[in-house]
Amino acid sequence: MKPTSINCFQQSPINLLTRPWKRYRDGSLFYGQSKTGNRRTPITTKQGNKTLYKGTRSSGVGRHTRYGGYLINWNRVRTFVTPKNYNTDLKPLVSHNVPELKHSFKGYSQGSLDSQLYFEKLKEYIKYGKVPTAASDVNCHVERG
Amino acid sequence: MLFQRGLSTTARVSARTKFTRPKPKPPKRQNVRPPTQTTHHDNTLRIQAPIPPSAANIQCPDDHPLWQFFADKKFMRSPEELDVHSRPWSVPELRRKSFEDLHSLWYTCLKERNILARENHLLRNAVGGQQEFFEQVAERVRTTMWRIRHVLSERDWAFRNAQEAFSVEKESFVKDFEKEFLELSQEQDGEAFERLSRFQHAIFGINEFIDENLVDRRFVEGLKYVATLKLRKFASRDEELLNFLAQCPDQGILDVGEAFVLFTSEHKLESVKEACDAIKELRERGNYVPRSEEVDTVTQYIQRLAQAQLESPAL
Amino acid sequence: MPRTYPYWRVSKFRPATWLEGAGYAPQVFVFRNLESGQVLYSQFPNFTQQQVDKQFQRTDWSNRKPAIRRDIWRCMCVVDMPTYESGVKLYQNLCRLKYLRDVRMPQEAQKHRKLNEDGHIWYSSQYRPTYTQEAVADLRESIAKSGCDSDITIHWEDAWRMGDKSKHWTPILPGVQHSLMSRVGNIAREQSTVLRELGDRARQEFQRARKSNQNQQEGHMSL
Amino acid sequence: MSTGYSHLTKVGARILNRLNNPPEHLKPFVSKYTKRSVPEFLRPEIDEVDPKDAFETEKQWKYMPGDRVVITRGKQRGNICVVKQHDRITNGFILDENGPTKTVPVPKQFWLEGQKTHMLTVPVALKQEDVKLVADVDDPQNPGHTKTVAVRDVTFSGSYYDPDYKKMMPYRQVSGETDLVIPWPKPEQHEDGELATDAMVAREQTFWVESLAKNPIPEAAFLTIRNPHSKFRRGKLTTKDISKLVAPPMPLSDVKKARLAEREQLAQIPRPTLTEEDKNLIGDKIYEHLKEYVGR
Repeated sequence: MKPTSINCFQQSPINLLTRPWKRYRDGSLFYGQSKTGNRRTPITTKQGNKTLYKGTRSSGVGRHTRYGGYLINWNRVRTFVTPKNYNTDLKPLVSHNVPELKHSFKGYSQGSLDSQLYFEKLKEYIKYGKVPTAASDVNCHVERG
Repeated sequence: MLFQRGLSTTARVSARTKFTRPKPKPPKRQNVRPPTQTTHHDNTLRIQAPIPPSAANIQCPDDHPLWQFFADKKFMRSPEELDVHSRPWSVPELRRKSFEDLHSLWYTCLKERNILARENHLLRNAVGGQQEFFEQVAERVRTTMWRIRHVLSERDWAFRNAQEAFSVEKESFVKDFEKEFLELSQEQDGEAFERLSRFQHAIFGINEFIDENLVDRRFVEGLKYVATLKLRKFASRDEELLNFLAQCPDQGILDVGEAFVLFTSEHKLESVKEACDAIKELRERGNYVPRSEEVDTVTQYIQRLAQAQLESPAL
Repeated sequence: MPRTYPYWRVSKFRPATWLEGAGYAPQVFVFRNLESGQVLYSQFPNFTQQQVDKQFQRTDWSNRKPAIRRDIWRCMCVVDMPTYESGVKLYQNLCRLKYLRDVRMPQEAQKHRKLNEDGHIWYSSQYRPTYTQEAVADLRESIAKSGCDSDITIHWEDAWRMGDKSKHWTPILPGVQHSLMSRVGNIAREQSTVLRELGDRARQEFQRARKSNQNQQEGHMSL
Repeated sequence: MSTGYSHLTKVGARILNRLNNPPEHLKPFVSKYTKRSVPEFLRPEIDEVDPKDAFETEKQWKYMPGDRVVITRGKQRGNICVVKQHDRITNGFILDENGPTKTVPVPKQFWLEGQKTHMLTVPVALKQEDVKLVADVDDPQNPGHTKTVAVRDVTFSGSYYDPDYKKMMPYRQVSGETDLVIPWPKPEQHEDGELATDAMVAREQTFWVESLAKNPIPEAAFLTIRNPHSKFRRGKLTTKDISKLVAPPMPLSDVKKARLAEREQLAQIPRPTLTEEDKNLIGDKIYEHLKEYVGR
């Protein structure tokens, strides 16, 4: 054991603030557990030098031709379809001041997938048309599914 | 022979020396072509310092598409500006939204996650922070996204289950509707026919907009059924129609041509009567559509009807 | 008159008369490499391996001879000159300056460059921004020294790259017009169309200018 | 400093997970080491809990922010404080200024605004066992007045919709006295956030079950709704697949046919049944044999 190693086991405010063996290269103090990090993890696609090709175990979006070209198969290219009538009023989250709606499926053994429930809803629709249910009220917190 | 072979002395003898007379200068050529290349680079060129690009030349428009990756056109939001209280959409709330709404919502979520991912990346790499507040918001947005997919999948399964079970339930379902439909009085005709239109769309897929329809076996069945139902509805109010209904085989319309005439007539007593007269005429002439040609015939009818509507949109 | 020429016809230096006869406009094209930032001058809206060989004579690890892949080259600017002779001269000037930088006076060129901590030209990955910036400076220098200052238009791909106009351009070359290439469709695949349109327009303008010149001269003669 | 793209990938997550979840016998050592290496201003006073043991529901927490509690252990024993917030890492309660605090040195880069010295006083979280709920209950001795009591423990039963919390909450009762219900404190109110959908829009109904003939979802959307190559869908065989995979029964060879025919013939031969006479005969025979054997 080195004579300075005893510092590891001493706990004093000054000691905690200045731990000379734990510094970044630019001199600023380090407060983590390990400065080098874990070096035994597999490398990612972003690491390594230019010869590293890790791939994603997926084939590309087309095929190579004999003459060094590449033919793109547009069916395999990722496309994002824009909605036809973009409703911009809907935002990604809901206000926490609105109670979280719950559906109860009492009497329907298969829950939301129950066919009797489906017929029930269909009958209601045929009879009344597009009439909003109770949950259109903001304070409603539970309704039939 | 001498010159063909050549001798060792020939070259020496024929070589011109300073004592031989020089050849006369060739005459000056008259048809000299002027040079085509006349320019030359300047000799005063000096190496200059490079000119750095200047961002002042560019004006970024406010509607630049890349602004969609920024929130409020900020480099990065501070944790106080982030939305920490809101919760993800719950599944029951999403169940009440149409496909288009869900699609829009999914797209909005995707855009928001792009913004958050950009900010998170900058936090890790440009600022050097290890906090997770952007990730936490992104995780909640992701929750909304998987729930949207869950709801759509669930909607599809529910539809399939119901479709499977409907073969058993069909008779009672249709009978219930029939009873309610026929019970409605004359004053409630408007509502009754609205119900009928929803019903035919729900069960037989007959759309009110003519050109959106896809004609198949079920459509043809629906046509016949709806025509019969219409006839029965009005037969209770008129002797003549009652007689006509009684004459029909099996108390209903079985020929698709007749059904189409009745189906397209207006929801009024006179129109139905006219339609019945037309049907009688058809019968007298012996016009019947064989069962094997029903689908094709109806497709032609629909196409003709759509064409007529296109040509006279005002009517 | 054919608009595009086979590879071998545009692979060597062409004088003014040839360019005029072949239907080109009095233009000089500057291409930049997207990967390395290197720049290539050309008399034609395209370029060939021969031009690369000629303009990159001293290559090393920091100034590699670039590949002529079409996807990594983008037209940086097009210079419209008043006459074919001045166009050819501008091209010669540009090539000469490149030669000076690379072969004759590399030390002097190095003086102006931004270096990294190891004393090499500053780079990020393979990109060295100084090459493009030098090309802009060279363009200005060669136009200034070529002695013709009016009726010159530079079509820039990006307003950003020309640098501060009031500081670097107007004091030295007040007669030069600057304009922007159309941004729409200016991608690797469509670029040739954009350049061809520019060329067509320049040629028509040149012909119009010459016609009016001739008319004027005839007027003088008749007077 | 920079992490590159490592926050986007799951590479190495398994190994990191192993580091974060050491085996049972190494846990004391690891926690000791962690404690020692974390500077004091970052270190919680009470032990961190496993994420799977972290409290989630109100029933587990028992006391919500806004509740008054009395401290039952330590120097501040007897102080009545208000719960300020839950400490999710340690399952502890952070109390107001009457609660326990500690003064720790903080390096300059972590200083708050207006801080002048390295030493900073921070509140310390308390365990659930070390606090008791304080409530105002009706005083049976002077009716019409209330008295403040500390509750030994609380139990829960039933549930009701709480408009303040906007959800179903259990009734909180004094342990042993089920009719003494202590109401939950009012939570802090916040404005709607930036990403929050408007309440009316969120609750607007735009979908109705409309048809049994047409699928409500367009065909092209299914590739993104479900993964057709999902590993949970893989390996499930339909009857059609099975019929393709199973070999058809082979035709029988002549020998086998003959054997089967013979077996059938044999099966058709009537089996003799034992009559009484036969049984007697057998009985006699055995008796004779035994007699001979036993007699010898």
